[in-house]
Amino acid sequence: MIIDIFLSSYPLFLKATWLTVQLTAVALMLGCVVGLVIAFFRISDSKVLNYIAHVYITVIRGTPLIVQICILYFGLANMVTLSQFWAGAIALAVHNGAYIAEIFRGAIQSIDRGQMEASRSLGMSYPLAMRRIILPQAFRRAIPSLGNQFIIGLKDSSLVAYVGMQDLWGTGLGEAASNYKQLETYMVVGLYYLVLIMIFSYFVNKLEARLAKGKAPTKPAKDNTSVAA
Amino acid sequence: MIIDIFLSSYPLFLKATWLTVQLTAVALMLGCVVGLVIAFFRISDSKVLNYIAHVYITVIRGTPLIVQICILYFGLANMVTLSQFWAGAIALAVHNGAYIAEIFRGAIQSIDRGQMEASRSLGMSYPLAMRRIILPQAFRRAIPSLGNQFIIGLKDSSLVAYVGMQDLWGTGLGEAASNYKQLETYMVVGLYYLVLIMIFSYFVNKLEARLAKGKAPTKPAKDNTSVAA
Amino acid sequence: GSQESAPAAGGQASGEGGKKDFTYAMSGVYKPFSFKENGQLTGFDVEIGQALAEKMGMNAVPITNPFETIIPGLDAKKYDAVIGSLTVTPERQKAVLFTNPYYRSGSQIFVQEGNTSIKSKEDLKGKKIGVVKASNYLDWAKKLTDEDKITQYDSDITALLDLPTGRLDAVITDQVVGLRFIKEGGGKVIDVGEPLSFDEQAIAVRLGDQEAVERINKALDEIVKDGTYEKISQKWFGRNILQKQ
Amino acid sequence: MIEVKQLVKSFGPLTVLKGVTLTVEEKEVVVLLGASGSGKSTLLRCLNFLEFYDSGEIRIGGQQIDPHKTNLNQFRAEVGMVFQHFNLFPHKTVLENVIEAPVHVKGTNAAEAKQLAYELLKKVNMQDKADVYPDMLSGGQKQRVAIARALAMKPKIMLFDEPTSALDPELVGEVLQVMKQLAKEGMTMIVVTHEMGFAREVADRAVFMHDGQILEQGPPREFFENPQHDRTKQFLGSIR
Amino acid sequence: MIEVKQLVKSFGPLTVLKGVTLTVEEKEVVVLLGASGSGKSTLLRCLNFLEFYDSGEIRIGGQQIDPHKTNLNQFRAEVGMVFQHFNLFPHKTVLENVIEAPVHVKGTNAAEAKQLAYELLKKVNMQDKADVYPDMLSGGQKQRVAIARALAMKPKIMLFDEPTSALDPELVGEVLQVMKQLAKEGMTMIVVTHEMGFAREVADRAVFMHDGQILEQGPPREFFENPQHDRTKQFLGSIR
Ligand SMILES: Nc1ncnc2c1ncn2[C@@H]1O[C@H](COP(=O)(O)OP(=O)(O)OP(=O)(O)O)[C@@H](O)[C@H]1O
Ligand SMILES: Nc1ncnc2c1ncn2[C@@H]1O[C@H](COP(=O)(O)OP(=O)(O)OP(=O)(O)O)[C@@H](O)[C@H]1O
Ligand SMILES: [Mg+2]
Ligand SMILES: [Mg+2]
Repeated sequence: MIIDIFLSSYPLFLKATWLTVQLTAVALMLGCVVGLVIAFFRISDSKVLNYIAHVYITVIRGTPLIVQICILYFGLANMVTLSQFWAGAIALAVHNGAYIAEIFRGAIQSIDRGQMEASRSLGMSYPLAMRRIILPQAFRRAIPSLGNQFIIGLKDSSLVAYVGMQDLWGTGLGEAASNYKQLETYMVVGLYYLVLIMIFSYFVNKLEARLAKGKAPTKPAKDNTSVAA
Repeated sequence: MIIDIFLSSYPLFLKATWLTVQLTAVALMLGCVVGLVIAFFRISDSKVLNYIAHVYITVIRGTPLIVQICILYFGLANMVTLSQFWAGAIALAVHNGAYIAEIFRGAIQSIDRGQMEASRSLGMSYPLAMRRIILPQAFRRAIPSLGNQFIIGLKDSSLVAYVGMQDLWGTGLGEAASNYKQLETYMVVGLYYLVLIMIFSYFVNKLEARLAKGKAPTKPAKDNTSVAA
Repeated sequence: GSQESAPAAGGQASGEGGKKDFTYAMSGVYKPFSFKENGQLTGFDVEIGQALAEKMGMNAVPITNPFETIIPGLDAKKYDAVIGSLTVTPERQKAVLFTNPYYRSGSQIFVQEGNTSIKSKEDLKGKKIGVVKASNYLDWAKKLTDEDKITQYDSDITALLDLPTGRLDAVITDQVVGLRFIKEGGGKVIDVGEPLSFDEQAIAVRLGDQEAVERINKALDEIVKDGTYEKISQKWFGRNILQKQ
Repeated sequence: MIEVKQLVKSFGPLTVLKGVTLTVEEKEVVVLLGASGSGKSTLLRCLNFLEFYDSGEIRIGGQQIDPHKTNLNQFRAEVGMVFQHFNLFPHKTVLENVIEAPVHVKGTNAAEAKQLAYELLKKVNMQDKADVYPDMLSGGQKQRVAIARALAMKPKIMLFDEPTSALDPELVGEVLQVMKQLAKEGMTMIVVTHEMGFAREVADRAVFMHDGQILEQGPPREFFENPQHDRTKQFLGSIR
Repeated sequence: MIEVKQLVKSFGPLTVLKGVTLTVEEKEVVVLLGASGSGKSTLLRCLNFLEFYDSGEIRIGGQQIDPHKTNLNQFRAEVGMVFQHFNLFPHKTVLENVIEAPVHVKGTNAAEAKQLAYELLKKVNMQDKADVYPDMLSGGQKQRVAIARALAMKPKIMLFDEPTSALDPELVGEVLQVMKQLAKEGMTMIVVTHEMGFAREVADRAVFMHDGQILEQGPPREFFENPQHDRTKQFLGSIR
């Protein structure tokens, strides 16, 4: 019975959930850094940086995550000694970075050009204007897409189980192989992910709502003297 | 060397590529059917159907694909005897269906209400109007998102390797495990996916371009006699 | 070091009491040799490793790694050794250094209960066989049926569970693993025919690490001699699995 | 031809039609006037059951229409409707727009439907554009095609909901011209419009709606020259 | 104050400024006129190096500005610019908009910057809205804040690019009022505008651009009453 498995396994799975959360959090934070850098590459005037970003995004978006994870897991090992956690986190960060880059690029480019011009005309340098004027607006605008990508990132983190990590899914696989109850165990694992994601969504929605409220109604009140034609 | 592995393994990998393509094609076709049905559930007036669609979409979008694949792989077996291919295809279809449903729903709802009203006022029944008037327009509008989802579906199909399928990734895992050249073998597999996806993208872009061309310039030429204020 | 998270391997890391870590890998989905019980990695392989570590004056750190990448993981220095029921094969001997065998077991055919068409390995021709990726059972399967009839899994247990679904006609795996599965009611499965072979399972270390082989062999001798091995084996199997049956 | 009795229609808490009674004779052309929000569109939409009314009754040709029993699709086909925003099918050519309903609703065979379509397109002076997609047309051209499309179902009555108010001023005339022609040929018509010229020249009767009710009606000349209610005067003052 | 000599600027194949020479004295108010596309905005944008010119030279206070050598950011800070679409920073309050550049470009300390900001907001009559976000303001209010923001850098010259043309007519006055006040206080200004009243009343000189060149200039009275070129006459005719 699912209930039995749930009750007998929850200390284990709670611990695994914590690992999944940590892993995802670290991976997504790194992913945001990577994404920001790549986004700047893409909007920069340098052809070389542009090209690097283009190739990076094309390759990451053009190959399955599990392949990327396995390549990075073994590829990184040739270069540096990394714990499993960090190998997994970096692989996920590299993957999410490509998607986050596109989100950031879209958000930055959606900010009215006038904002940069006004900043420059006030004597702000390009980096200063980016940091103080463009990025804060872009981040805010990116939040819905970013929230969505974070949910995807959380789910995708399950694949590190296949390089041996004892995250939620890795633990689920191990449990099922010892209790011989595949189906029920997997359903329990699914439930954990579902709850995690629903909690996360709840907070993203709240954040979005608060940001929307922080902003004023789209138009200022105006005296509209109706004109008869 | 990557080249050596590529040359020695390509008969094997071409066969696996073919399986991946078949699997993806079948899964996405089924996924479109599922997606269409669920999209109709979501826009229907029935609270029950609405609710079913909502739960379905929430659960699928709230749990990792690998968990879904494993659950369906063993869960379906309790109900019907399915070959591995079909178990994999159905699992992928169920997953993609939820995403495709949202794409279809968005596309259908983006069609101007006036289209349905005009159709009904001409005596067309709701299903007839859907079929002949709304859906053709919605499909066309859905093509970019659908193309994107198909690419995701192709990449995601790699996960059926973990229920034993000898698709591209399954074959890659097996090869690497016997030649002990993980990194190189995985890179070769990644290349196959990349090429597949680039080919597919090329055709989607072509299709989009053709549909865009098929449409007229957005505005008809009009005599604009400029009026001095 | 805890067994949950693999430390940066290599044995340099100092663990509890200033002792060096002895990090060794297994699939973790190979009951009763390696599996999870209440989250603790346990099983015969785990305890053998612990006994060896003690003799070597090291700190035992068992970790899990998918079976198909267990040898590359060793190469990539993610752990010092594989104590993961690796069968000694000529192919693998090119990739790793094996110690002396630490147990012997058989490769066994399993089928669904009530299956009357498969009585011996000769009946497997053209039948759908499930095995674990990169195992010597895969080599057996390749000999006994057509290549496109073979399904490769990450876990023997998963393969055994896919017997009743009808997707497989037979599974080849370790005798002990299958019998344990049957005993614990994993599914309506039976073993058929004689074992295909008697295999020697050994501990693997990286090529060139001769020193480690000697150190482990010495420790292995010691635990066999002082009865530790006997105790562990009796605990898990009710007999000594180092001896030829 | 059409009898509407005590029609009531609400959207949630908002009662939009508050007991509308109206009779339109065969071949009569009625112009429906009223301020924005007075319920003109809603009345038209009730007349071909794009909205279901809450109470009251509608009779067409003596036959009472019970929306839950009558085959509404067949009935809707007999009432042609022309919308403010044309609502042509953008994925179909002009010709395909016109033959769509005859072929797929009535089951007319394609050749016959096409012949009728060409006749109608000629009537609205759009025969040259039969194979063109709606996107290529001006607003006035679109509206004329929309009229042809409605006529293709051979309706007994035509409803027009502000057919010219989305058009650039210079394109209004060509649409009104087609509508005048139609009236002359004896089509029964109910037209919501603010085109006073059309109302005076073509309509048999002007009906003024206010706040979900018919406040006043009469022959256009009388109605425009001598409105009875203050509301009517005010309204006529504002649109003139 | 500002000397522009033979300024040439192209966008790809399109030469937008074809040798513009213009001198503006200290405290002078120059109104820049010209048809759409004549290069007015481009000239202003070159003047504070939002665009780099191709050839010619620009001197400010006698000093020649070489865009590749001079610290342009510091220089830009001395030339205030007000845009048609205000370009306020929407994520910052009115006060924060005004102190942003003094604090982060000049390094003025916050208290001092705030005090100056309040003074300037008072000057543009926006002191009540210091803690409000731009979204809450009308267009006229936004533009007045934008002027205060530019003034906060204590510029030596102010450039206005059609500061009132995105405003509802009833809001234009309040912005022009602020600009008049500024002119009266002796600010050097170049203003692109179609507000003839402002030009006549406030400007010391009107400059007419046509096709990337200065065609004609002079004191507003003379310029408006007695334009020399046909082009100028035609332009003045069209906007009056
Ligand atoms: N589907 C609907 N749901 C809710 N309210 C509606 C709906 N359709 C119309 N209404 C409301 O009913 C009232 C009457 O609308 P209707 O469109 O009939 O007015 P109208 O006389 O056609 O006005 P207009 O000249 O603006 O077209 C309005 O207040 C409108 O907001
Ligand atoms: N960044 C740019 N890239 C290419 N062309 C440009 C750019 N900026 C301006 N132009 C072109 O330069 C010409 C002059 O533009 P400018 O904005 O200076 O005209 P203007 O006199 O300010 O007109 P308006 O009254 O419409 O603002 C126009 O043809 C415009 O299209
Ligand atoms: Mg209406
Ligand atoms: Mg301009």
